[in-house]
Amino acid sequence: MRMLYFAWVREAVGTGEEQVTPPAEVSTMADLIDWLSKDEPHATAFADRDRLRTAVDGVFAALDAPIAGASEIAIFPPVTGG
Amino acid sequence: MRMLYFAWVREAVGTGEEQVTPPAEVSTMADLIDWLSKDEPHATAFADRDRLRTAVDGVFAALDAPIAGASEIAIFPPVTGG
Amino acid sequence: MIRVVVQSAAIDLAAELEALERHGVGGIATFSGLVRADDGVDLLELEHYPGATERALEAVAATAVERWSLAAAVIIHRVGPMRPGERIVFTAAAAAHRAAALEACAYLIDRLKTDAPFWKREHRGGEARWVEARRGDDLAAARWQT
Amino acid sequence: MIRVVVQSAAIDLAAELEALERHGVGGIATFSGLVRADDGVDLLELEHYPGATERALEAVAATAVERWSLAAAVIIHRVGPMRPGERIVFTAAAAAHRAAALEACAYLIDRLKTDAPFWKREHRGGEARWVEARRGDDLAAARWQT
Repeated sequence: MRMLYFAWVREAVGTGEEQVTPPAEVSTMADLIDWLSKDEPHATAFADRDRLRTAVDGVFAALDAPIAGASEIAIFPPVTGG
Repeated sequence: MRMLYFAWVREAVGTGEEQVTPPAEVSTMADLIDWLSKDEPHATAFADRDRLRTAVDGVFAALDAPIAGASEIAIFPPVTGG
Repeated sequence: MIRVVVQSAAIDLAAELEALERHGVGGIATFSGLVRADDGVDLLELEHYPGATERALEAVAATAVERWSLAAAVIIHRVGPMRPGERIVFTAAAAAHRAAALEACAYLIDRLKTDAPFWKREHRGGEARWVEARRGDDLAAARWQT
Repeated sequence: MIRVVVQSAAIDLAAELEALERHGVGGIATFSGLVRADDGVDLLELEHYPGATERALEAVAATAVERWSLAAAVIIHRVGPMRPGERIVFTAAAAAHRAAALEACAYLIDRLKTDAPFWKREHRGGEARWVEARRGDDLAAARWQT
């Protein structure tokens, strides 16, 4: 599964992209963030869940969204375009 | 007093501008239109008051507006700009 | 900045926009009205009341600048003959934030439709007809009354 | 016509407007967002999520075309570094009547603020800071929910 990070999340994680292989019991976006947060720098980057937004295969998704079958997961701050 | 006419009112009166000298008892815009309507082609041009709009010295004015001291009176159809 | 022009020349959008952008604001909203080509009109004539037109447009622009704290308000209106597809009118509002610019731009075009002495005559294959006022224009202008 | 572009090049307003006017409609409303110069920012960077951004913008434009029966909807958004006074974003809506064009243009800019994955980083004298999301943007987008 390909992880993408943007803006200050990218800077906090230290990379904009990485491959991860979560275990089968990781079934929602919230589970995935918990699992990634077992180590630094992810634990610090993801500490404040209210400041995170996510997308599954390019579509905005809530923290309780299922991730089964997803090939690309993105984690980023609230958007500030325009 | 200078009269100005625009759009189909101008065409119906047959001129865009004329000088008139109404008597003293002509004190409102409605009086003026009545007085001008004593002859053709004005009578026909001004027959339907609902289709007329007026201005006193360049400012939109209602039919009961006073015209004392005015130097320029305009009569025209509802506006259709933009 | 208030810029109000009634002109027979074509409206130069790029020049108008560049002038607006020089004011260093956050957002610029514009509206361009074009002569519609889809109802058989082959020529449109615009008549106006010189002097009174400019004063009416300046009053509309000044009210918008005051109400939305605009950095700039622009109204350019063409008069004389024009062809389908040509610009009749251009309004623009520049402000620090987008909501003010967007609302003010809508105000400028809605109010000028009812407040400024312009008259349209449509030509279709040699026949000319004065355009009747639209009730919708009065309603659009009335929604800005506070 | 739907035209959605995410680009690092400057936005060519005149070219965009000419393309819109070729659709022969009655009215074109536009909004241009500029990098504000008045709060000490000397450079603005825009980051985005390639692919997802374009899909989000296309969805916003398609909804506007459907809802207001537009002849055209355009969203151009810049990414990368830009200077105060430069255009970040341009939205435009073309329709037969002005109310549809004006409302749809406001919709395009309000929705893209919340629906498209862009992030701004402001630079002031060598210090860089990610811009925080504004609650006002959520409220502006929410008013379009039916």
